[in-house]
Parts: sequence; structure tokens; C-alpha cells
Amino acid sequence: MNRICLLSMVLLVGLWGLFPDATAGQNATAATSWFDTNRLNTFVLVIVLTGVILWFVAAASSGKTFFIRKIAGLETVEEAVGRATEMGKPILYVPGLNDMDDVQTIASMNLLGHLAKIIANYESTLYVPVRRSLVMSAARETVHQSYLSAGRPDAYQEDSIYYVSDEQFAYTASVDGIILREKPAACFYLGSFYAESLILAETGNSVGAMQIAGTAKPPQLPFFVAACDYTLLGEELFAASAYLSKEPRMLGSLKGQDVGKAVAIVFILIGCALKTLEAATGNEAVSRFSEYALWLFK
Amino acid sequence: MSDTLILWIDAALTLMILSFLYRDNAFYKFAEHLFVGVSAAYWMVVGFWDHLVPNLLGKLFPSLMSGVVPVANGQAAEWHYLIPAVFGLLLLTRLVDRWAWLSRWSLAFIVGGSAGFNLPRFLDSDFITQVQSTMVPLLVFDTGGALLVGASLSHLVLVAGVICGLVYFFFSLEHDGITGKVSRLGIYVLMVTFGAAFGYTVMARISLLIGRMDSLGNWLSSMGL
Amino acid sequence: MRFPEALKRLDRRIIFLLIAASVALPLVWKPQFDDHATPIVQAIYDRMESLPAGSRILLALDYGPSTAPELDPMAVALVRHGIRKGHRIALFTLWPDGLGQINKITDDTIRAEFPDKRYGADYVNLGYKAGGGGAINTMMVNLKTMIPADALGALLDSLPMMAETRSLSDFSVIVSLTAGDPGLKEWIQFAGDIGGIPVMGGGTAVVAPELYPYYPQQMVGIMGGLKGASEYESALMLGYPDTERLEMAATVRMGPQVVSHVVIVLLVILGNIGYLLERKKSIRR
Amino acid sequence: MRRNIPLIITFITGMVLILGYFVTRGPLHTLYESFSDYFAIITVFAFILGGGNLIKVHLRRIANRAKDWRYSMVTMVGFTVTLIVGMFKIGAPGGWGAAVVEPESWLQFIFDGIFTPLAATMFALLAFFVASASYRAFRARTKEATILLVAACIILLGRTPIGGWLTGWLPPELSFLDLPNLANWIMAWPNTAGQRAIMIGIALGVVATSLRIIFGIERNYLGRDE
Repeated sequence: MNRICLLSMVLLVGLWGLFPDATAGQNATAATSWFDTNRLNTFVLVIVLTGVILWFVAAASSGKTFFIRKIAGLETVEEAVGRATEMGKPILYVPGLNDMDDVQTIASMNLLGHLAKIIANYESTLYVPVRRSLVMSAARETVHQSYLSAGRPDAYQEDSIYYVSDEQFAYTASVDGIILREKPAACFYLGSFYAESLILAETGNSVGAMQIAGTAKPPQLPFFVAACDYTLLGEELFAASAYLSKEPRMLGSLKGQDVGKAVAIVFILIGCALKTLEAATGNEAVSRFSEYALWLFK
Repeated sequence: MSDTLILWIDAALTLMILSFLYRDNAFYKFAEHLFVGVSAAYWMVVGFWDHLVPNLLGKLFPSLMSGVVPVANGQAAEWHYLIPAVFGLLLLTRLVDRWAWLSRWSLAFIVGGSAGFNLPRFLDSDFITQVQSTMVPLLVFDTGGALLVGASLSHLVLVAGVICGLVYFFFSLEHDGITGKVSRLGIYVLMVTFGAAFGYTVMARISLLIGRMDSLGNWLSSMGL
Repeated sequence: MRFPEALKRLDRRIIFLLIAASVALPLVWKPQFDDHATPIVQAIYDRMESLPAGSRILLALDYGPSTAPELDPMAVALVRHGIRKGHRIALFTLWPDGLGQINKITDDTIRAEFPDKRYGADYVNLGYKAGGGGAINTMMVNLKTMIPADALGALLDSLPMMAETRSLSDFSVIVSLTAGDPGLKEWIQFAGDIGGIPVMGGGTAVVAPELYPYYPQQMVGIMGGLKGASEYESALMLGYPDTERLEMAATVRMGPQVVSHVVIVLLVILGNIGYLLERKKSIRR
Repeated sequence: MRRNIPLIITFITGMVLILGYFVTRGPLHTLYESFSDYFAIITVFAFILGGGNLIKVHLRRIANRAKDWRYSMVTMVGFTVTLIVGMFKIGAPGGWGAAVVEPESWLQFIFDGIFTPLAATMFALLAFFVASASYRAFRARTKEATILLVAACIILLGRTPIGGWLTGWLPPELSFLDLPNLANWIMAWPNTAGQRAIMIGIALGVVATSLRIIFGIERNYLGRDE
């Protein structure tokens, strides 16, 4: 890893020399700095956040554990599986519409692994229709692993995880059909979704399934919240996945992002206090002070 | 003549897709598959003629292309455009299983490029400026110095909403005690936001249906109905 | 308790018919509603008004036919306003299917309503470019690297209104009508926030709420969906009474929009009454 | 080799574009400008790849007589005709030198007559599904869902002229409860607050993901090693 970075640096310097300085002539007289000083604050934040995030990722990779709060939706998973077993009905898992290059799909695979482990112990059937062939192979591998680690490799059915169609509405119509025919006791929609979210959630609702959803696509969240029993909102999807898988990359970045949020909250509070003081007193000194204090967010 | 023809094809295809509302059927499947084929080819053609020809081929082979892109006329070839040409062609190796691994090079350029573009811009526009726009006075006065209650309240809702929302998405602290209460408030603000998004999305879908109905209406009135 | 049972069993095709009727009938009987511009839309109108005549405006139609019913009326209203004010309009798109939309606007609005306006001097079609943010970024640094020629193949230097442009900063304002990614957000991130160029525009009602946090600091204003378009049309009719005789697509379509909104709200309420009655029954048991 | 070269390319591209953002001139700036131009060009090849994939998938379906293979023929015919008409500018009044989508050209005819109704109706279908879901699925199950539905109804009524009719009779001192005012207030303040919290969160997520990609920690996009 370090060798690759080093090699890249060398190549980068090489490229630097390769491309002639096209702007050198025009700007020679104008004594402008080569660094855009207006963006200094952004630069400082890039450095700080990069440091923090990479540090957390490295720490997580070297085995350090971090606290992550309980994610409320996760506790209902076991209940949903239990209910399905009791009723003798299957469980449906939809891993979203995007391919494996979407972080949401990767998070979804982690959650599927966790779910499969519970299902293996309960002996209920799991259906996973997918829209991309790559996702199918990833899902099969994940579920197989879970059944193995639960000590139930015999219960694993490869055919229940299958590719449907790349076309959005053809895929949706097919999943709709599965819900109507098989009447699953629980439906999980976790991953990246588009306009089909409400069609799936409505159909699941009409067969009385318990529904748990989660996506980081904000426009689809309202439909899931309104029609599902539980919804993981935005980043909760990643947090849930990191929480269960203890995957250092996800865990580390999650921690780094938390630091960023804390910085935002603190600065908003300070900024509002200073602005309020400024409005109430009209004092020049306050506004001059706040200019310095809030330089990072100018 | 061609306008009338368009009107009729338009109406036929619209009705074919709408027939899905009754149930999935052969007409719908026909229209859907036609759409997939036509749109993919359309994007390819437009991308080729509007971008590749003037921005790549015209710069690599100016004399050859001067018939189709007048811009290229009399220009010298810019050989450094071989770099994107090679990366672009490598992307197409994905179509041949044996050579597919080579497409990773171009994929690496696209993914690395998006990451490089996005990092400073999201930080600037969606983080720094957003935090800065939220730093507002919680007490708003008019020019005469009187407190404006409504405006102050609105500012309070904004600031509290952003902070509570951020606390809800904060994963390093357990949501109990004061954090729990704040994040609870955060979730209520998010629900209002989702409600607004919900209302807007409904509005959008209805508008699209109106547009379709309108063009069906044009077809009907063209028949004198 | 037969009422909630009947409510529960209602065939969805009846609801489909209901919604079709709530859109179709008002299209026939054409009810008229007065509208007025809210501040976030008025800001766009005011910006167009306050620019000196002859200002260069970049109008990016970043959408395809799938969302045209919402965004076409905005494009038409903006073009009508801009040309009346004497601005020079450059049409452009980051969506391949936006090219067809540009042709529609040029044909049906500019050429039909302003026959004396000349191509190249008063308006120009810059065509489509791929790459979204990447394309905007290159246009910021050097416009003619990205767009050496217009959509018809003519050199930009040969077009009077484009000859002097070097980068996006030579436009007085960027207006993007957006159906998603890439669109207004990219124009703000890659052009507005970096070059200090005013950015404004419109979005489908799906994307508009997400863009509100940019207002007013990073975005002059935004029209959200058909309602936003109708507000702009009403501002235009107020400022330019001669436009009242023209067909205002969004204003006409507000009729069916109103009726179907009421129907949907009633459906939500009715559905929840059924749900509450049922829940009460199961609790009583 | 198969793994490392892509990682080096990602690192260099990412770094040049990040550093170039802060630099106003010099070789790095030139590199930044060129990479930005190249990026746009390479993304066009993605459309071609999309077309290629489509041919591959549907030809295979036709060859194997897979389920619904006859519809794959429809896709192939639509694709081929549009491609030939567009690539060779058939039926374009201006000939080779004309704009690709010229008014009165065959490609514009395909756009107006086939592409437009199909794309527009696909999305218009959602209006029906949204109506049906409003009735059958959107329930005030929890306090959260109740808040969501109430806000949605205020927006739906307040953003059309009917809102003014319903509450226009309110006395001036209660005018803030007038539905249009309420809807505008919700959009301007609580909606902005919520969207902004989400936006800040997403921005940090993008920063973290971009860093993981550039430093080669995230490699999923490269697929598995064969």
C-alpha cells in the first residue's frame, strides 16, 4: 500500500514535468500567487479532515474498537425473522437497484450477511431477487458464508438468490409478483432505491408483511417512512452495516465523519452566539472578533 | 403530415405504457423494450456527435474531420488527446471477457476523477458554506431596534433544526439523556422535511401525468373530438 | 363494521380511474386560478429584470422528455422574459436528451414568437457536453476547450454573441433547469461557488426541496415544479401585460394539479380512517 | 499489475484534481485543466459501453431463446435503427455538416415520436402508483409518520391555489396559519434545516469515501481478483 503511494508520487512529479506550463506566459507580469489564498480555509479543512479520517481508518484496521450507538431498527430484525418462522412464510430481501460500485450496496451485503445468520438458525426461506449479476454473486457468497458460520450449510439454497432483469421497471414488476405470490411475512429493502420504492413498499404493505427499509437516497426516504414499519435513515444504513460487520474501513470513516459533525455543531453554536451578540449590541469589536473566530467558515 | 404521424405514434405508445395499469401485458413489454433500445442508441449518437467528434476526433485528426467539424479546419493535431482516447478504448474492453481487466484502468480514472472533483467541492459548497449560512442571529431586530418575533423564531427553528438533525446522525454517543431528547427533536425536524419532500414528489408525478394527458388530448382533438 | 372492510378491499384500479379523471376533467373544463410569485421565485424574475439589456445568459436545459411537462414551461417563460429584456441567450445542456428540448424551445418559442431575433447574435445553441461537473469545470477554466463550436458546427469566434467569451465568468448569470444529476447542484458547486457567478434556475418538484439550503447565499432563487413555473408566469404577466394573450402552460395546468392534490389528500385521510377504525376494533377484541 | 496500476491511476487523478483546485497557475494547473477535459471525454465512452452491453445481453437472449426473447428483438431493432439514423445523419436536411439533432431530421422525429412519449409515460405511471399508495400504504402508524403525513398534506394543499380558498377567511392576526403561508414557511425554515443537516452529513460522507478511494483503501469498484 505504501509502496503504491510512493510510486504514484514519483509518477505525479514526472507528469508535472511532462505538461508544459501553458499559463506561464500570460501570467508572468501579473504577480499573482500560484496558490489561491481565497481557498486557504478549505485547504486547512481538507488537511484536517483527511488526517482525522485516515487516522481513524488506520486505527480501526489495526484492531482498535470504537463505540457506535445502538441502531433502533436492527433489534426488530430478529423479531421479523421469528414472526416469519412462526407463520411458516418466507422472507424477502431487496438489496437496492445499484451495482457493487455503490457503497450502499456494499453496506446492504453486510446487513444481508447478518440477516442470513439469524435466518439460518430459524429455518425460514429467504428470497433475494437482484437487478445486477455482480450483486447476485456477492449475495450468494455472503449468504453461503453466513449459513456455514451458523453451522447450517445444508439449509443454504443457492437458487433463492437470483438475477431478474437490469431494467428498472421490469425488475420492480417481478419483485411485485414475488410479493403477491409468496406473501412474505417480512420484507427488507436495504440499499439504493429510485422511484420504485413506493411501489415495492405499497405491495409489501398490501400482503400485510412487516417491512424494514433503509436507504441513503433522500428523495425515497419519505415513502419508506410512510409505508414501512421501520426505516434506517440515510447514514444509519452505513452505521448499521459498520456496527454489525465491524469492518474497519466503514467504522473508521464513520468516526471521522462524526468528528466533522461535531466541528460543524460547535462552530454553528459559536457563530450564532456571536451574531446574536452583534445584532443585540451593534458593537464593532464583536464583529471584528467573530471575523477572526469564524475564519474557517468564512 | 409528419406532425400528424408523430401525434398518432405518440398516442399509441402512451396507451401501450398506460395499459400496464390494468396489468403487465405484451403491449407494455413491447413499448418498454423499444424504449430501452432507442434511448441507449440516442445517448450514444448524441455523445458521439456532440462530444467525441469536436472534442476528441477533431483535435486528433483535424484534416480528416474538417468536413464534419469546421472547427478543425487548419488546426494542428493535439497529440496529448491520445491519453483520453486510449483510456476510452480501454473502457470498451469490458465487452470482451478475456480483456475485461484492462477496463479497470479507465474505471480507475473515472472513479479517481470523481473523487478528486467531489472532495473539495462538497467540502466547500455543502459543508463550509452550509455551516456558515446557519450562523444567524437568534434575535432579529428591525431598523428601529424593535424585536421581530416571527423572524427570530424562524431563525431559531433553522439553527435548532440543523443542530438536532446533526445530533441524530451522530453515532459516537448513545441516544439517552439530553442527547436522546435532542436527537428526538432532530427526527421530528427530519420528518417535516420528509413530509415536504413527499408533498413535492406527489406534485411532480401528477404534473407529468398532466403533461401526458395533455398530449393525448391533442391527439383526440386532431381527430375532431 | 362493514365500512372499513369495504375501504380495505377497494380495488386499486378504481383509484387509478379516480386519479385519471381528476386530471382529465379539469383539462377539459379549464378552471382558472390566480397565482402570485413567492419570494424565492420573484428573486429570479427580479434578477432577470435588473440585468442591463444585452447581458449574456447561459440557459442550461438539464433534463429530458421524461420531466419536460414540469420544466418546459419554465424554459419558455425564461426565454420570453429574457428576450423581451434584450438579453442574449446561450442554450446548453448536460443531458444528451436535452438536445431535443433545446430544439423544441428554439423552434416553438424563439423562432415562432421572436422572428426578428438572429441566431448567433441574440441566441445560440451550444449543444450537449458529457462529463457533468467535469465539463463545467473545464468551461470555468477555458470555455472554448470544452465548446470549440456550437451545435451546428460553427466556430464560437464566428458568432457575435460568443466571440468575446473566454470562460463561464463572461456570463451575467447561469440558469439551470434541472431534473437531477448533473444539474443545478453541479452548476452551484463547480461554477457559482468558485467563480462567483450568480446561479439560479428551476427543478422538478422532486429535486427542488434538496436545493433549498443553497438559497439565498449560493443560489439567487429556484422554481420548484409546475407551481414554481406558474408563479414565474404570473410575475411575467404582471410585468409584461402583452404576454397575457400567450398560452401559459403552467398556469393552465394548475387546474388539474389542484384537483388531483385534493383527491390525494382525501385518499390519505380516507385510508387512515380505515386504518384507525380497524385498529380500534382489534384493540377492543 | 492488474490491481496496482488502477490504484496508481486513481491516486494520481484524484490528487491532481484536488490539488489543482487550490492552484491558480503553473504545471499543476495545466494538468488539472487537461485531466478535467479528459474526464469528460472518457465518460462519453461509458455511453458506448452501455450500448455495447445492451447488444451483448439481448443478442445472448435471442440466441438462447431465453424467456421473452422476442421482446429482445424489439430492443435490438429500436437500437439499430436509431443508431444507423443518428450515426450516418440519415434524413438530416443539412447533411454531414449539420447538427446531430436538427429540426426536421429523422433523429428529431424519433426523439419526438418515440423517445418522448415512452420516457414521459414511464414517469407518468408513477402518478397512479403514488395515488394508490396514498390510500393503501401511507399510515399514521407512529408519531414520526403522523408528522410526515401532516406536513405533506399542508404542502399539497398550500402549494396550490386551493389552500388560499380553504383558509383565506382567517383574520389577519392568524394569517400565519393560512395554508399557503404555512407551506412556504415549512419550505423555507424546517425543510431547509432538515435538508441542510442531511447535506452536511452527505458532504462528510463524500469526503470520507473520496479519501478511501484515492488512498486505495476502498477497492470494491475494481471488482474481485480473478
